[in-house]
Amino acid sequence: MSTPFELLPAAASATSVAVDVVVLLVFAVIGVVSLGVLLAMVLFVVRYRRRPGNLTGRGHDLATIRRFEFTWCGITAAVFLGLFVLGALEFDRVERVPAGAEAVDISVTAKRWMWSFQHANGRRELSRLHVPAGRVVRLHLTSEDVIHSFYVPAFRLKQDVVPGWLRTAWFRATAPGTYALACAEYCGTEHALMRAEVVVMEAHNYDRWLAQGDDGRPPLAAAGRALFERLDCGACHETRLRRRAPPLEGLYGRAVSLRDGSSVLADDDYIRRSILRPDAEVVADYQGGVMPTYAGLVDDDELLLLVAYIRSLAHAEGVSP
Amino acid sequence: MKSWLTTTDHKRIALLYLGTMTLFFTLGGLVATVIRVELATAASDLVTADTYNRLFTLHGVIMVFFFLIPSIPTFLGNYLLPLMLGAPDLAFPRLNLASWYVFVAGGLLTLTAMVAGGLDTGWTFYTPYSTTFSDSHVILAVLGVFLAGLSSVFTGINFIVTTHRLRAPGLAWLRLPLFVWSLYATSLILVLATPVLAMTLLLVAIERGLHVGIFDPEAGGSPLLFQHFFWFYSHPAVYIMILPGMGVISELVPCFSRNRPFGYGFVAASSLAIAVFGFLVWGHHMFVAGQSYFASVVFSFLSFAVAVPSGVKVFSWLGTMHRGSIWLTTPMIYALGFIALFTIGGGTGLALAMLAVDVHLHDTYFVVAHFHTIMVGGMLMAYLGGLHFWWPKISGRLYSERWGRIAAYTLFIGFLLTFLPQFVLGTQGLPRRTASYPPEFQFLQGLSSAGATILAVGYVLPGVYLLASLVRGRPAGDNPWGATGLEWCTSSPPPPHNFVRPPVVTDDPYDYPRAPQPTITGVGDA
Amino acid sequence: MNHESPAPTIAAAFLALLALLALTATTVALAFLELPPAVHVALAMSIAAIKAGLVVAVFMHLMREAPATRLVALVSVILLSILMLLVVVDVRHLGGG
Amino acid sequence: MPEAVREPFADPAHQRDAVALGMWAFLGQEVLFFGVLFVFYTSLRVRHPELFAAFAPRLDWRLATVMTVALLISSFTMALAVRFAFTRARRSLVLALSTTMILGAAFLALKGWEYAHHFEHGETPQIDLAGLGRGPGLATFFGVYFVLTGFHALHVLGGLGALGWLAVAAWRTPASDLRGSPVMAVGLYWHFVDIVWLFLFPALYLAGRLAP
Ligand code: HEA
Ligand code: HEA
Ligand code: HEC
Ligand code: CUA
Ligand SMILES: [Cu+2]
Repeated sequence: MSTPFELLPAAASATSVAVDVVVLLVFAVIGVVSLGVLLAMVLFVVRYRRRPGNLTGRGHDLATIRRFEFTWCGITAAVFLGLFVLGALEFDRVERVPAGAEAVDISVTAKRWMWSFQHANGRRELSRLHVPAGRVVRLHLTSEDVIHSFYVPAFRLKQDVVPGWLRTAWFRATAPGTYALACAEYCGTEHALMRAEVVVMEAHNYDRWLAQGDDGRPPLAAAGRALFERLDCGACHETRLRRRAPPLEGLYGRAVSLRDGSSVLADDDYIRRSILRPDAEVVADYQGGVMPTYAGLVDDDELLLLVAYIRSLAHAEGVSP
Repeated sequence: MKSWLTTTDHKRIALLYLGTMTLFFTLGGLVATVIRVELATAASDLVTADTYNRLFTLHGVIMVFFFLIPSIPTFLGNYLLPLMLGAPDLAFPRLNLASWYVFVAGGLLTLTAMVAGGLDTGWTFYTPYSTTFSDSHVILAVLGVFLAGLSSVFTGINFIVTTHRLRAPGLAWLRLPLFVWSLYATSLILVLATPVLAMTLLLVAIERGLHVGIFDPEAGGSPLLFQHFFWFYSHPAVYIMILPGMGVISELVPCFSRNRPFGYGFVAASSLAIAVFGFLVWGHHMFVAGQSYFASVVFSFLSFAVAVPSGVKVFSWLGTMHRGSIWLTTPMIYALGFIALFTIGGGTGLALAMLAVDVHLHDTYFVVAHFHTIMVGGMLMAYLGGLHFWWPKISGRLYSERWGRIAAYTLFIGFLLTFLPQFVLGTQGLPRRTASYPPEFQFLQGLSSAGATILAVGYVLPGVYLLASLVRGRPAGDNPWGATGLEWCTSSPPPPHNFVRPPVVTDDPYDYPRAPQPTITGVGDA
Repeated sequence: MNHESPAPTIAAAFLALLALLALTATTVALAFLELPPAVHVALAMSIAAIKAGLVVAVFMHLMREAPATRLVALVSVILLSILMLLVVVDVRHLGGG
Repeated sequence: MPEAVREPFADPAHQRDAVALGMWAFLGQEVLFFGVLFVFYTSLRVRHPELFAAFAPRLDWRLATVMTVALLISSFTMALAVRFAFTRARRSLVLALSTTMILGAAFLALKGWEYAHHFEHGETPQIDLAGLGRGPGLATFFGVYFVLTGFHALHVLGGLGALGWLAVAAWRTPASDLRGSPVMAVGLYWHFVDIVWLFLFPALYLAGRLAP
């Protein structure tokens, strides 16, 4: 039994120490303010206790009241603004997924009531996730049924997994070890048991683990490519046919201009949407109604493969626009 | 009996509400007790996980929709609003009675759902779990909550019209008691937020019953849209729950400090500001749900904005005590408890409103502790404080002051023991809504369960000595506390049309230095 | 006793009706023009809003009601706009809502 | 409606004023009640414009235009009814109320006919629960359509009930006892329901032409 006095679980990701500083800071602010209020009350109760000679209050004049109220509003507003900025800045670091190519991509599928993971080389695992220390791990999360939430307290990381959407999250684990992964969004009977382990290994160990567990399954991107070919997406998206459909090389992570004048970021979810509902967001200079919808033809897992393949083209060479 | 069930007298309707809500609170509390017993051990050994899910849902739904939201408005508000305004009744007395019936009908529907096998969606009814996956009685329960909402809307409309149109001659807006201001702000939220929940719940029922794809992602719908709708109501709803409590405290503190409120205008305006800004922050429940980054930042910022007027209230209460003549009676002890716990609860709300912090704390016990600190520690204290303050007016009797204090201190200690450990549990990363948990959290959970036992005792006590006072209590007199306000100018309990002669107001409120001295003797430290 | 009617005179009501019918014809006619979709939506919704405004001002005599009454009506519309705005912004940004 | 002034009020003008405020507060909540539906509609339209382009043309804009006209005229006669109630013109009041009811009933009849037509053509909102990866489609569009128009139709139905009650009461009451407030309250409600339709009409029926 760990001691109850350890307020925060051991910090094990690149962002968690900074988050802890913010957490402890705001706790300190709350503590100071609450103690202040408590002390003031005790003090007043003692000092201004009702007793013979002090049977009515003596009040304050309006000018004093106004001055103090405004000062107080100013002080709280300033403190609040500071807290807001701190939280928002740190949030930016936690949320913004690094786009670098050297990241380890892992697809995560949540279903009642287990987590399954798929590594870039196709290795799958259930309820236990192996990751390298020191490298950016990018998670691509889908759910097959209800909303779940990917929560690793030690990484101070939480991301809801919403069915029908493809979410991304990231972390960079700092120290090897085993950390708890819990489902934080209520999802039914065994929500409490929807736990898993994140095993952080030294990077070289991870590489070895990954290679050794290679059970002959094709890597994700390769499987995606095979699927891409089987579905004959290339009929339109082949580079030389570019006039019919936009090239998919270099697409991932880039801003795409749409026909209606707006632009979107080509993230996981955008690619997913483009496959399922191509006519909802039509790329500028192309026609709607050309690409057929693949809803019903590909399931969640296959979508992850296609997305993985298109992601692998993010830095593809030799494609002139 | 029949005269009670067909009464249009706001005072009797208020007591009907009091009775109904006490029943609901007892039920919700008993369920909480089972929850705490279950959580005393790490395994789910007392009840199965499925039952546990039904229990916390029942607890949340009953406590929120059938107890805390209607608590102060429909009981103290109903009873006191016309009295404080010098009016013979609410503007629409029959509507008032109708809203009680609708409320009871809603409660019965929800209870039917519970008896028929329960509801396991959590009080938040998140889709697609509630629409597609849950095999419990969602439709019945949702319709019950819908009716409770309808009843809220009726009450809100009644209060708004009454406050606008039935003030006694001379009772200008800036002479209104602060409790009336807070009720007015509450009513605005009741009327304008509740319909959003009502429609959303109907959509859930339609989606579930008729298989129309509204929030279903498979059919092009969006679960996040449901969350937007739900919280558009439910965040303002937390101010429905707290504003009337703040109003009560704003009555108690001046009375027992024998001082004018420090910054009457600021306190009144802060009620309105909370009501208005409260509508703009709902997305702080969705920081990790996948709402857009931009929306999260905006909602976080606005959540801090809404805390400024809450701070004004706390400051003003302290200012009122300063240079006062503080009389530590039972209601005042509750008021002090409220101020302390509201500050802690509100402050932890700010922690949750900080984006990066919420990523870690969202949906953990920290959130559970945050809202119980405000709702149980804050609002229930305010409710009990108000109940004790106006009990002599309502019943015409005095209760035992000694037992009153014992109960108040018991509650305070029980509360701290129950919910402070939960802050730590959440910070350590224990998700909420779990029947079982890893053994390393056992110690703090056990502490919390132990505290809940003390808390339960604290709640039973007032039930006993208040009832006893009805039989054995000394007559209270018209104005035992020597308080200002029109409700103290009539007899205890007030006659059927409240005032023998319609009152005319000529003074500012809370003229405590010149108020009559209390008629109670042997109470407090005078 | 006060029997003063808040309702519009017959003539005023009739004029309003004519205007409403004319606007209905306009909005239907406009729907057939070749215009960018955004313009279409803006036109159709503005016309609907004008029609609603007419009904509120004439048939529902809102302008003759007390300030508090007008305020309640206004606040509800503002709140709805806020809900609409923030949800749509969220949807546009991430396909979230 | 024949009763004298209700208890807490001093005089009829005071009461009328209070009823107006109460009714507007109620309508304020109705704005948000229907508002949810419009936000739902907008959110879907933004994410899936193609659904509206594809399926809105299946709605009959001619019929809807006729229904719009019927409702507009009924609003006109309702406004007259309120006037007659306050001037205590009993016969005209009953006549105006009945005309309003007939127009409202006509609207509902057309709506029912339209619904029947859609159901005949399999244009129903039910999604196929068994199908995997169903995706948004016809059912999604008709889901919005039926939910929005359905809630509106229910409100019209409620309005008809209230109007009927008013008409019967007016019929039975001597002219000198007529009170304006209840008619005014129902009138406000009726106009509001009319306004909802004024938005539904372009949003659903003309959307097929408005969408890209
Ligand atoms: C009565 C009920 C009530 C009240 C009043 C509040 C008030 C506040 N709440 Fe709370 N909240 C709930 C009930 C309530 N809440 C519930 C039920 C939930 C969970 C729902 C669920 O998921 O089931 C919740 C959840 C919740 C969350 C989401 C957490 C999550 O799920 O991740 C957040 C995040 O921002 C939040 C924030 C706030 C804030 C900023 C306030 C502010 O209004 C508080 C302002 C008050 C103060 C700050 C104290 C007084 C101020 C001073 C003395 C000034 C000086 C102070 C400082 C400098 C610190 N609340
Ligand atoms: C107004 C709201 C309110 C109130 C008053 C309470 C009161 C209490 N709540 Fe509750 N609670 C919620 C609102 C409230 N709660 C909500 C909204 C949730 C979230 C639900 C969800 O996740 O969906 C929640 C969830 C919740 C949980 C988390 C469950 C989980 O996430 O797994 C816990 C756990 O400790 C808990 C405990 C308690 C306790 C110990 C009390 C105590 O204060 C209760 C004390 C009262 C009594 C013990 C009854 C008093 C007894 C009598 C009057 C006489 C009875 C007679 C005898 C015993 C002889 N509550
Ligand atoms: C019949 C031709 C056709 C086929 C087959 C086709 N597409 Fe497309 N695709 C298009 C066209 C045209 C567009 C651009 C218009 C649009 O966005 O809808 C497009 C757009 C896309 C986009 C968005 C590209 C961008 O630049 O934003 C993605 C991603 C995509 N397709 C993936 C696929 C995948 C995966 C498949 C196979 C499973 C596929 N497409 C099959 C024609 C096709
Ligand atoms: Cu999955 Cu909780
Ligand atoms: Cu909130």
